[in-house]
Formats: sequence, structure tokens, C-alpha cells
Amino acid sequence: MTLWLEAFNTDFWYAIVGAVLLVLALGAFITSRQLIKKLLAFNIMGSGVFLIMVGLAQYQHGPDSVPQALVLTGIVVAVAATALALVLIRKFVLKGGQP
Amino acid sequence: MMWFDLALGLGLIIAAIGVFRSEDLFRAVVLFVTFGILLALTWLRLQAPDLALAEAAIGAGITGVLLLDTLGVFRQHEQDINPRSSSQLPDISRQWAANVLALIACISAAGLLAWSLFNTLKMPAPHHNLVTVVEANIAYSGVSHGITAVLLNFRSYDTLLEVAVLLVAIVIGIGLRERVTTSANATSDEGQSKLSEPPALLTSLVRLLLPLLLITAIFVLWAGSTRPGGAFQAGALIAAAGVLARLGQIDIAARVTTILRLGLTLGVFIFLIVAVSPMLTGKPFLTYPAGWEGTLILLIEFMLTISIGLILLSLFIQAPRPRIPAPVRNAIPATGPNAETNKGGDQ
Amino acid sequence: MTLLNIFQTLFITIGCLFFLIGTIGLLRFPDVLTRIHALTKADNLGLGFIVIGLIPSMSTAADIAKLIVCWVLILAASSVSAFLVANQHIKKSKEFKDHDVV
Amino acid sequence: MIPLLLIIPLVFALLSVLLPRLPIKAIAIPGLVLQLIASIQLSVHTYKHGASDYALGSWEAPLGIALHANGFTVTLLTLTAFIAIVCAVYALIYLKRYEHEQRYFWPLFWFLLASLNGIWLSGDLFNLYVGLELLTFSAVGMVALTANKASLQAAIRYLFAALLGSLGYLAGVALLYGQYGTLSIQEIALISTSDAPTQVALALMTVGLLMKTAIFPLHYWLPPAHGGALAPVSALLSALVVKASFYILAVLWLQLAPDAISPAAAQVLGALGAGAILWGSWCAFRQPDIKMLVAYSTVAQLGYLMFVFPLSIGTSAAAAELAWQGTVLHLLAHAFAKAAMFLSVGTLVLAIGHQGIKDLAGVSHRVPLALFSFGLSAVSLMGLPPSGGFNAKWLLLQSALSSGQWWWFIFILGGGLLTAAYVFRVFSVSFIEEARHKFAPTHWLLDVSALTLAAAAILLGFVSQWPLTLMELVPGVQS
Repeated sequence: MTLWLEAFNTDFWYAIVGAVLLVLALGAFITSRQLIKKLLAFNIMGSGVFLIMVGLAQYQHGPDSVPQALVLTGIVVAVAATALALVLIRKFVLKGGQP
Repeated sequence: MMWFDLALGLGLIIAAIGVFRSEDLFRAVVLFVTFGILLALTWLRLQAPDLALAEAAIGAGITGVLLLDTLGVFRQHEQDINPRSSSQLPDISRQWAANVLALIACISAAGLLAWSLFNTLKMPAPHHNLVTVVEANIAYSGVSHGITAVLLNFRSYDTLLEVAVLLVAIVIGIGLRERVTTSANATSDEGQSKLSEPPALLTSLVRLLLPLLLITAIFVLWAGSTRPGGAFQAGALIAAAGVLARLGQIDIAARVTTILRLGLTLGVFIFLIVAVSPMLTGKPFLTYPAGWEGTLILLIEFMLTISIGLILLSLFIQAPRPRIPAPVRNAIPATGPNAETNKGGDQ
Repeated sequence: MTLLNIFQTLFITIGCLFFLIGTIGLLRFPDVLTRIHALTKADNLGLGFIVIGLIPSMSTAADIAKLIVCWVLILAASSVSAFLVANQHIKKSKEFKDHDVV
Repeated sequence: MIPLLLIIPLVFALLSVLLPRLPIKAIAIPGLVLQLIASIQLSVHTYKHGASDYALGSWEAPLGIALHANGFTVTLLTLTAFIAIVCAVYALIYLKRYEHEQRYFWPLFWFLLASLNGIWLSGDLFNLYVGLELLTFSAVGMVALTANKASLQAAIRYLFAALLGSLGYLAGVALLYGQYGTLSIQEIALISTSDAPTQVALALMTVGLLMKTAIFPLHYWLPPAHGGALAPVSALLSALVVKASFYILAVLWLQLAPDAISPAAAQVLGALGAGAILWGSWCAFRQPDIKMLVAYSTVAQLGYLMFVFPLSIGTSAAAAELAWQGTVLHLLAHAFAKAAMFLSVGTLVLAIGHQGIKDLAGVSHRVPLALFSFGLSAVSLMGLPPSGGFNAKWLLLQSALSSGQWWWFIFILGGGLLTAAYVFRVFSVSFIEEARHKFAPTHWLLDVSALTLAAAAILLGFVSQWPLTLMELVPGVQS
């Protein structure tokens, strides 16, 4: 317990939050039947991973621009994925599929 | 400030749970945008203002707009064409299987992550420390802001591929969209976009905001070399300006012309040219000639901003929408080899 | 604590109170129009107080200008969006009346 | 030399986005030939001088991203270039009837090649993530190309599965970076330990990559995506795309952190592979639709790739080497055979106009060449001599025997029999004399390209030494 309190800092706290988000979003991704909800869960899961990435690295050695740059790339890839999924879902719904 | 962090972290989790639990999609999307704003705050707390900017502009902004637009399309579509059928009732056994699967996945993921994080607390700091390596080399990178140096010099290959990813998304977007417009005649497209005349108040606000947004975008781009900012955030701002302009009915060409294609590919094209040219003098791919790093990075970032802005904007504009059935359409029969599939398509 | 500090604290507290009142109004008022009323009026006022409270801690004139620009932009954005929401609401309720649903 | 393999596909991708009405024939084939020459030249260079590194932007890893060319890499590069060129010839003819689709096929095709080459060459964990996303997006786009309801549904399912897999992989990368402070695979391989964060990272990455490789029971997305796509797209997806995530998995397990892997975990992966062979074959046997049969056959054949883990982790060096060689040969033989199979099935379907296996009656008379290619590729898939598939299975069997893991022996042999069962369903119908449908004439180039690949799968049986000699330069399972 003392170990936890000593080593605990802001960066580590957000890494934990990221892990919680990742787990919750994973569950939501699997259970939800609506494609849009799945997409939202994917985005939140991604945010969880990004928080782990930055939080954990900065916990080890302070502000680090490398994971921040990686996450910036990750955010852009995630928005591209979201946009692509939305394009496909919209087309699918227009063809009579269920969202 | 620990209490603030505690509250912010819990706020993120609560917002996420709200997204997952809400039955209404609109509500879920609004909560998701709230989540994005909280996340932007979180990045500030993690001393990552670049990510805060990107999250606010790209994560919450553009994603939110795309999602809301999609919901609007669904609403329109369901009312006009496809009322909810009773066959849509959930399949109970499948749902149970999914629940059990999710429970197992969640418990194992939670266990693994908890074990890993708990052990991290006991570990010594890692062997490598890229922070010092970046600091030692940033003087040779041509920029003084660490993240820009990583994105456009040290790891510029990632960025090149990343813009290619964006490009693939828009190529698919255009590919799925054009099929609609080729069989529809121009008037039905016009009719759709003029469905509701925007209030004059909105139009005038948009006219006021557009130049401001563009100036901000240029500032964010230029700031990137010395402080938080850069091509991706600036590109998102340009896209936001475009979306606003479209909401305010300021006409933006929705047609895929060669000029648009040029704009979409410009960023990668210039990037590739700059990356390949040192190979002529025997230097490795993606090397900047000494002394020219700063200038070339700014050039690439400028072109990337244009391309990213156009790509994000086009993903909004080109996304498939239902066509309003116009009586004129029957008068002009669809022709060409794809006529059959086109007709069956989007009615 | 200097006089300036007291002045700042006072203004920011008043601003926060207005935000609180606006939020209570948003939650408690019965329909769309009154909710918009609570939100826009109270929040814009609260924001104004907070901006005034913050101005003394800015170091340069440019920073002060930025703060004021933020305020003006938020005022413009919130009033226009409030107008749009209200407009949509009135249109919708008219449609409902035509169909004798309400 | 190395970066050319990235630049060529990227330049052609940009050209085909920019000028969609370009005379494709005049552009695509020279580009592909160029790529093939570049990859062969790199192979020769690697053969003569051994593995080589390339520091992009003159920044050495860990700060920059290193490209890495070894025997395995160059084999995969050449394989990609070869299959791409044959599929492109096929696509040029096949897509003539899809005027709209082919304008978007070519940019996606080139981006797909760029990402594949990028993945084979990359020595950086995060760069592999970006490469995987580029690969996923272009593959999903190709599945959605025809934009009918079924293909869109398949594409959405594929996209979601692949995105979930990527996030699992990325979570692992995050943990590894936190643990080691670097992203370079070679650097981590030097210092990796078997502590909790490393093992958790590997577990997350493995699940993610299994999802992307469509290993049973995470294969649910593959059959509709591969079975529903256009013939040249299915060929590329089954032959190359699923192998990319397997390649990364193999690098992680055998090169990045071999100490962190327990033999028990390897046995679990082997069991998944066995499950894939049984379940995939059973489903293939029951499919009424020929394209779905071939797609389920991919699910089954991917199972063999998993045997490399139990056969090479915790076993003798000799067994491990045999397993590794067998797996590489299987990867190559399956790539050739499955591409050939999808292309020949595409021709058959084109000739009959239907996809049902029952509709195949009479094809042995009317479309003999396509059926012949189908048969040749089936020989390799079943593992009959002389073929690449036979040599691969032979090596795997030997490895199973010498490591004393007889239970894998049963599955390797049994898989061949199961393959025979579903393939003969096709043959039993196709030799029926009277046809149920009219036959449309097909272009001779379609037959030639399918035949080329099928012949390559057989010929691999005679020249297995070539890739295996190159392979000795591979790190990981090294003799």
C-alpha cells in the first residue's frame, strides 16, 4: 500500500483511467448491436490506449514528446477510421441495412 | 491539484459509461463529444497541449460533426423510406452469448492490465530514455518544438504513412459517393442541399467566423515549429471552417474534380518529392539537406495542412446521403453499364 | 491579499454563481424556450464576470485582447445557437399543432 | 535499394488517385515490373551480403525508424511483387465490366502494396501499427468496392474486427514503450525480459494479431469478406493480407521477446491452429457457394501457420528449424495456391454466371484450363507431392516427430485429408457431362494468370531450397 502511494502520480493515475476506459469500451464494443455504438466504443477504447501510452511513458521519465507524437498520429488514424466506418455504415443503411 | 485529476479521471469514466448505456444514439453522441472535451482537458493535465488541441479539433470536433451528420441522415432516411420493422427485435440467445463473451473479455483484459500496471510500479526506470535522445538531437532537426521534430523529422516515415491512411479513407469515400451522383442529375442534388434555407443570423455569423478560423489555422500551423501546433491541428481547423461554410450555405464545390484530387494528394506528393530528392545525392530516403530542415518542414507542413483540411472536409461532404426522390429523375433514364445497380441502389 | 485579489475573487465567484444559476435553470425549467433563456442569459453574464475577474492577472495587452475576443466569440456563438434551437423548436411545435398531436 | 520498394507503390498510388482516367494498362504493369525487379535485386543483394539495415532520414533507431531486410523479408517482398503482378494482369481483364469500381481499385491496390512492403521491411513497433492500419483500410476499401448490401456488410464487419485487433496491438506497444523506452524491435530484443508488463503486452498484441489473421475462433469476419469480394481482391486478401499480421506475430514471439513466452502459451496457439483446420474444413465442406468454400479453406489453411509456435518454442534447435522452414514454405505455397484458386474460381463463375457448386456441372468440358488451375492449386493445398504444400507439410511432420509432439502430427495429416474432402466436392460436380447453364466465353489471360500461380505452387516443391537458403539469414529461429 505504501508502495502505491509513494509511486503514484498524475501520469500514473491517467494510465489507470486509460486502462479502465479500455476495459469498459471493450465490453461495450462486444455487446452493442448498433454499429454507431460500436464505433463510439472503438473511439473511447482508442482514447484509453492513448492515455496508457502517454501516462505510462511519462510516469517513467517525465514529459516525453515521442509518445505524444505517436498519439497525435493515433488520433488522426482514429478519425480516419471513424470517417471510413461512417461512410460504409451510411452506404449500408441507404441500401436497406440496419444501423 | 490531485483532487482535480481525480475528478477529471472519474468524469472521463462516467462520460464513457454514459455513452455506452444510453439507448438514444443522439444522446450517446452528445455524451461522446463531452467525453472528447474532458479528454482534451486531460491532455493539458498530462502536459501535452498538442494533443489537447488535436483532441478538441479532430477528436471531439470533426468526429462529432461526422457522427451528428450521420444521425441526421439516418433520421431523414428512416422517416421517409424505412420505418422500423418488428423483425429488428434482438435475438435473445445471441445477445446472451455476446454478454458472456464480453464479460470474459473484460475480466481477462482488466486482470492483465491491472497486473501489468501494478508491476510497473515496482520496476526500475527503463534502459532507454528517448527524452534525452530527442533533446540531444533537436538542434539538428530544424525546429525547436519536440513533437514537430519527432513527427516531421525523426519519425517522418510514420507521418508519411499516416497521411496515406487519410488518403485511402477519402478515396473510399469518393468511390462510394460518386456512384450516387453519376446516375442522379444535378437538379436532385441541388434540391437536397437547398431543403432548408439557413437563417440569416447563422449565415452572417459564419461569414464573420470563416476568416477568423482561417487566420487561426495559419497561426497554428506556423506556431508548430516552436510551440504546440502543427499541420494536423491546422488542417482540422480548415476542415471545420469548410463544414461551417457549408452549414451556412456558402457554396463549396461538392464535385470531385481534378483540382480537388490535386488538393487531396498535394501533401503526400510534396512530402514524397522532398523525401526522395536527397537520394539523388546518395543520402537516405527522408533525409533533409543540412541547413534546409526548417524551411522544408514548414513547406511540407503547409502542403499537409491543405491536404488534411481538404480530406477531412471531403469526408464530410462526400459521405453518402439519401437522395430526395425528384419527379424529374424519371424523365431521364439512367444509362451506362451500371444503370441497373444504380437504380436498385439508393431509393 | 491585495485589494486586486479581493476584486478578482469577488468577480469570479459572482461569475461562477451565475453559471450555477443557469445550470439549475437548465435542469428545472419546464420547456425548451425557458431553458434556453436560463442558459444563455445567466451563462453569458457569468462569463462576462469571470473575464473581468481574470483581466488583472494578464501580463500583456495582447493577452487581455485575446480574453475579450474569446468572450465576444462565445457570446456570438451561444446567441446564434440558442436562436437556431429556438427556431427549430417553434417550427417543430407548429408542425405538431397542424397534426393535432400535442 | 530498400526504400524503392516503398516509393514505387506510393508514387503509383498517388498517380492513380490524381488521374483516375489514366490508361491503367500502360501504367500499372511497368510499375509492377519495376517493383518485382527491385525486390529481386534486393534478394540477390541479401543473398550475397547478408541482412542489412536502413536508417530512414539518417536517424538511427531508437530515435528514428529502421528498415530491416533479411532473408525472410526479401522472400516476402518478392512473393508480394510476384502475386501482385499476376493479380494485376487478371484484374485488368476481369475489371473491364466494372467500369466504376476499377477507378478505385487501382489506388487501393497500390496503397495495399505500399503497406505490405512497409510491414515486411519495418523494424519499428509503432510503424508496424501505422502500416497495419494502411493495410486494413485499403483491404476494407477493396472489399466494399462493389458497394452492394452484402459486400458493405462484410466490409463493415471486417473493418470493426481489424480495428479491434489494431487496438489490442497498440495497447501492447504502449506497455512495451513504457517498459523499455524504445520502439525498435532490435533494441527491445536485446534487452527483453520475462516480466509482467512484457508478458501482458505480448498477450494483448497476440490476441489483436490473431484477430487480424482470422485464426479460429476469431475468424468470423473472414469468409464474408474474402468470399464476397471481386476475384482479384479475394486473391490478394487471402494470399497476402492475412499473412502480414501473422508475420508480425512471428516476429514478436520468435524474435522480440522469446524469453517471455511459455511453452504452454505456444501449445494454446497450436490448439487454435488445430481448431482452425477442423472447423474451417468442416465449414468449407458444407458451403453451397464455391467462393465461400475457398474462403473457408483459407480459415483452415491459416491454422497450419500456428503450428510453428508449439513446434519451435521449448523444443530442440533442429525441430525448431524444421518447423520454421515448414511454416515459411507453407506460407509461400498457400499464397500461390490460394491466389490461383480464387482467380480460377473467378473465371469459372464468370463463365457460368453462378456461384453455386451445383452449377459447376459441365465445366470440365467448357472451361478446362480454369478447372485445371483449380486442381493444381488443390494438389498443393492438400499437400500431395510434388508441390510446395507437400514439402511444407513434410517438414512440419518431421518437426512434430523430432520434438515428440505426435498430436500435431495427426492434425497436419488430417488437415490434408479434410482438404481433399471439400475439394473433391467441387470435382465430383464439375465432371458431370451435361451443363445446367450456358457458358460465356472468357479471356485467355484470365486462365493464364491463374495457371501461372498454380504452377508456381507446384514448382515450389522442386525449388524449395531457394527460399530455405535465403531463410538461413533470418534472426529468430536460427540454426
